[in-house]
Amino acid sequence: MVDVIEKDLLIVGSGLAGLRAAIQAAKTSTKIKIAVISKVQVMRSHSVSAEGGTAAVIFEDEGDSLESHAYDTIKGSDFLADQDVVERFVSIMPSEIYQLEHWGMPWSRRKDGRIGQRAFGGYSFPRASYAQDKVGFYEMQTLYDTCQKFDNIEFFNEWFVTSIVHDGQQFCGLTAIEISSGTFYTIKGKGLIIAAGGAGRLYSFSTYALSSTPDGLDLAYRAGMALKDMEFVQFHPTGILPSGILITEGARGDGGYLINNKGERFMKNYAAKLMELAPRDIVSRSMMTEMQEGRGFKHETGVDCLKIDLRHLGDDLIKEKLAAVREISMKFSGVDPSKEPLEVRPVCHYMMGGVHTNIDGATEIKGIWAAGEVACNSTHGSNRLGANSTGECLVWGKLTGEFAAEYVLSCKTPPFPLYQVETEEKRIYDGVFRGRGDVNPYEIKQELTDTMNDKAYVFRNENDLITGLKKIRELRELTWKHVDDQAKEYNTNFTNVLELDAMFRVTEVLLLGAIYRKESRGAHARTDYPNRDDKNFLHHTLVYHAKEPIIKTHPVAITKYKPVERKY
Amino acid sequence: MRESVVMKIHYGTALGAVALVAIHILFRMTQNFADSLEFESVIANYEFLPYALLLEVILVLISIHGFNGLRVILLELRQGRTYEKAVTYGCIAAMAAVIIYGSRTILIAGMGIV
Amino acid sequence: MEKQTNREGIKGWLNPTRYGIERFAYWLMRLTGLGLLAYFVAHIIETSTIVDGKDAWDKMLELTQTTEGHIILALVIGMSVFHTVNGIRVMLGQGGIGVGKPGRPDYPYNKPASLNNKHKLCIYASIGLAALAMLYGLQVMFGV
Amino acid sequence: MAAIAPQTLEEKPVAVESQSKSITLRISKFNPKTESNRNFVDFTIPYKKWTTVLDAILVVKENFDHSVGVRYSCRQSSCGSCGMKINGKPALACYTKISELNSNTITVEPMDNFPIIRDLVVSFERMFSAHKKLKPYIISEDSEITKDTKEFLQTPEDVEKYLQFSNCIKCGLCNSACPTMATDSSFIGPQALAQAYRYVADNRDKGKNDRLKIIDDSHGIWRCHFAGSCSKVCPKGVDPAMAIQLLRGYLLGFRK
Ligand SMILES: Cc1cc2nc3c(=O)[nH]c(=O)nc-3n(C[C@H](O)[C@H](O)[C@H](O)COP(=O)(O)OP(=O)(O)OC[C@H]3O[C@@H](n4cnc5c(N)ncnc54)[C@H](O)[C@@H]3O)c2cc1C
Ligand code: HEM
Ligand code: SF4
Ligand code: F3S
Ligand code: FES
Repeated sequence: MVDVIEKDLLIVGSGLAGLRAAIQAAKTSTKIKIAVISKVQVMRSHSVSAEGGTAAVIFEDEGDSLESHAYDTIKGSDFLADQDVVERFVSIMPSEIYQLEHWGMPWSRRKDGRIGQRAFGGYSFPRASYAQDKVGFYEMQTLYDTCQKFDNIEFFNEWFVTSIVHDGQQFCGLTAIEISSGTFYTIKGKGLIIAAGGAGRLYSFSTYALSSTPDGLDLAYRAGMALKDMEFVQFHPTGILPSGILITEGARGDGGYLINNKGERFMKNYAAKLMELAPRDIVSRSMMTEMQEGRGFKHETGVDCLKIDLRHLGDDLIKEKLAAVREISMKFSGVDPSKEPLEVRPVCHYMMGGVHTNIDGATEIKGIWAAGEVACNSTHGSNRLGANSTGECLVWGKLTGEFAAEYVLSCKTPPFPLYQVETEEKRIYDGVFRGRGDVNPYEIKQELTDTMNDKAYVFRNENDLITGLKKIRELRELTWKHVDDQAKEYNTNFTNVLELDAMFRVTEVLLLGAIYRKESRGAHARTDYPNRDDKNFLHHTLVYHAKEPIIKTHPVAITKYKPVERKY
Repeated sequence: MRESVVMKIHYGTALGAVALVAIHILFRMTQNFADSLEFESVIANYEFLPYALLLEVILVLISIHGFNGLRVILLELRQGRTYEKAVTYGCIAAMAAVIIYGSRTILIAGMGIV
Repeated sequence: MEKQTNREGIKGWLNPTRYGIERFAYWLMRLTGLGLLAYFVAHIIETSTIVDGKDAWDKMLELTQTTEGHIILALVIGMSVFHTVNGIRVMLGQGGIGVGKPGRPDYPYNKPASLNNKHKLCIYASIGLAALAMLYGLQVMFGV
Repeated sequence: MAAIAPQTLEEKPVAVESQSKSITLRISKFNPKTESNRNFVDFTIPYKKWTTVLDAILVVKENFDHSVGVRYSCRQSSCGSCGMKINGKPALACYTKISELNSNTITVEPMDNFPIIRDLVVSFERMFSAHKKLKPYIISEDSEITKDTKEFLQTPEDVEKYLQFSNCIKCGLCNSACPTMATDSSFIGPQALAQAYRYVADNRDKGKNDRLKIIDDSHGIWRCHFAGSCSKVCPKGVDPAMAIQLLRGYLLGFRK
């Protein structure tokens, strides 16, 4: 017997997208019962690590415009963004900034009391609204605290969702493990919003929280939804060594320099106009090139790196606007940024791809929406601009929250396909929990993420990608499916192995997409196909789950901006 | 009673006590220590009305303050409706008992009955 | 039960110095408060013997005016001085006075404004004054 | 799990000066559902100057004992997951470097004053519900925006009045250090009280009286005795002790 819970709207994930959706749904109707289910506690989601800013046009009186935000985003995306989606995005953003503000967000302020904005990569106007350099954290706090207003939002903290139940057309519920007790539950619901975040822990050098594994993506994938554009992984130029913790782009936005071992600001050779503030794909590639051509430094651990120099900004500005950068570098690397440059290198930072949705955030299954980093509604195309992702979480959190709430109020529930719960129970308990084997799953995970680092990083080529794919499949064949810890209570060994299970499927999708896309576009840089190929690849890739994953394509929506060559 | 009122009383009695105990001690210091404890001088003190009144006020203030302090500590030590009720009423009772017992001394000694 | 809730319980009182002087002051404040209360009750009982006449009073004096009695009295003096001086500090602090001004904390965050030198100084002063008062009291009681 | 930075194909790691320093890590193990006693298990862990206590625990979890119960997420002191007692004092494991501890033995235990779920993992239910009880959100008629809403102007000075308290990551270290929490199961606790002040100090908020009413309770703000331990252990400089006293200033009439 499986314990059953019944709610109206289920939201998987309590990051920015999940919380924003919960509030909007709760506002839409106090009658619906909302469950926010997350494998971490509230305020522990990866979103709290977002640092630099949230982009929105709020200074139209000072020369900014929605048009400019839209074009910057589309150009940044290397023209793979759906332009109708981007237009909607930029037009809703300003009100989201004000809404957060009215809910208590501690935006940093200008002297005149208006919300402060800083420069960010790829923008033609400094439009990243900021709150020191802990934007994501403060946004999370504002949303979480605002959720406390609503009695119809219930948090299921530390519940690990294992599968989505639907009857082929329409959503019916979820299965999940309450981690603290180890109990397996069926959660019935009418509507679902997947807001399970990114999956940057596919790489071992990563800015992401350790909980950012692809199980959210995998939920949708296994349930038959397509993963879109997964080959596009953003590498942020400045991950600090040795931990990989992010040094925000705000550090360059506020005037920091990138330097090579000759002491040069080498970006002048790659993006003469925007210099350090070129989009991330370009800066990261430039950095890799500098290092490969021998102009890098060696970090103590033996890896190559470059430096970001903030000394000229002065201690005061650093303390005021880059408090977290200062804390991170002093604490985790022992360097005071006002005294010494920081050693950094490109680091896995964002997944442009995700669960395929339309402009409303709806997936291919009725009653299921996806929002936030886990979703791919194609705001970012092949390369996201900094400060656009928190915004995307807010806008589609809000939209899906509203759509889902309205749907839930009027929809009819189909009969619950109970057999799926039994199948799922078998899959995770007989297939994983009670499995036998002697391979250490954590070693396998390390090998898998190292392989991704090696074979599918900033620069890619067919050979590496295929070797990588082989390696991943080999690892999967090893008898890793077993869990040493047989306790019920707080068994994270179990959930870690479930996460690893998801990693195999999602890395496969990622690599297949990367092999398929024989061009260089945005963050996907193939040394064997160095140019963008609009004739053959100006479309999205979709991958569906099957014994052999199925690749399909999906057109890019173009409204008025014709693809041109990107120059910065 | 709202807790803020109780605690304002707690602080108020403390402040009152500071002032009055200071006077009490100053009085004692007008004599040398051993002499001050002589039966006659003590009785004389009690019979001096303003001083007896002072003692009475100190007695009340400190009892309130001290037993409320005890209540606070006990309240923080364990919780539960009955326990907390018992603590509150227990402390009030103890406070009353000490005040009554102390007042008896002041009254009897002050009246010169001894 | 305690094991389930994992509360530190009274054990927390046993180790007063690990969180700095402010915690130590909290601990002393409690102990002196309780000590004073105990003394106060005893004192009421003690003085009540006067009601029973001179003999009873003298007998009580005989019992209490001993070396131990004087040491206890000295302790009481110390306790009341500490409790009073620190009590005034605590009252001001709890009213929000002298606890610092909110402001941006800079890493490393090891100097919270509320645990400032004014308060630390006050605590040291209360302890110092208590010690002095005790010495003075001892001198009065034992001195020539 | 000090992430290993990736190598590009041409690069070969240079021999890293071998720092073969190691410590003994003592992990408290206890599953209250199935065991009656806590016991410690010792592991010898090599470390580098940047190795954090969380790194060390994860080395154990990944290589020696998969069953270690430990909560973590961001590994950069922003999410508040990894609070535990390290060598007797509450601290964030990801924010404590082994090299800072100056000790050959590092003992990690679950935080005091929170019920143990397993090993180092404790339950936060009470803290979260105390937080909710104090209405930690802007209370004001126009907190929901309309089409024409522009920003509510706030000067940098206005922000400064509450920003510090906004840094709370809900790690619970303060609650585990507070002496009242140690005995009083109903005390609201420094975390929630500080957040009540955070909203009271925000000039967008009008809920001061609501919140003052809630905290003026026999297990409310008065059970704080300004012991300061909360501020001492707070990893984010929130200074709950200050927030609480300032808040109490309103109740005592020292502040308006
Ligand atoms: C270091 C860093 C800095 C960044 N800075 C910026 C910035 O300055 N500006 C910007 O715009 N963007 C920034 N980003 C990107 C942005 O932070 C993220 O894209 C965004 O926070 C994602 O939010 P989310 O709500 O989609 O997901 P997350 O916050 O990742 O939340 C995912 C949620 O899903 C839950 N979950 C996942 N799987 C399961 C499961 N199986 N069962 C139950 N629950 C599950 C998790 O527990 C979690 O609650 C940054 C990213 C990083 C890594
Ligand atoms: C005359 C000066 C005194 C002052 C200024 C004073 C002040 C205070 C203050 C401010 C507190 C509250 C402490 C807190 O909330 O943490 C307190 C507590 C207490 N006081 Fe006094 N007090 C005085 C005298 C006394 C006396 C004479 C007694 C004994 C009868 C006493 C017994 C207590 C007790 C038992 C407590 C509770 C302890 C605690 O909460 O820490 N006090 N005092
Ligand atoms: S106030 Fe500080 S110690 Fe307490 S929960 Fe918040 S961040 Fe943690
Ligand atoms: S430690 Fe506790 S007693 Fe008050 S000042 Fe902090 S809440
Ligand atoms: S893991 Fe997030 S605070 Fe330590």
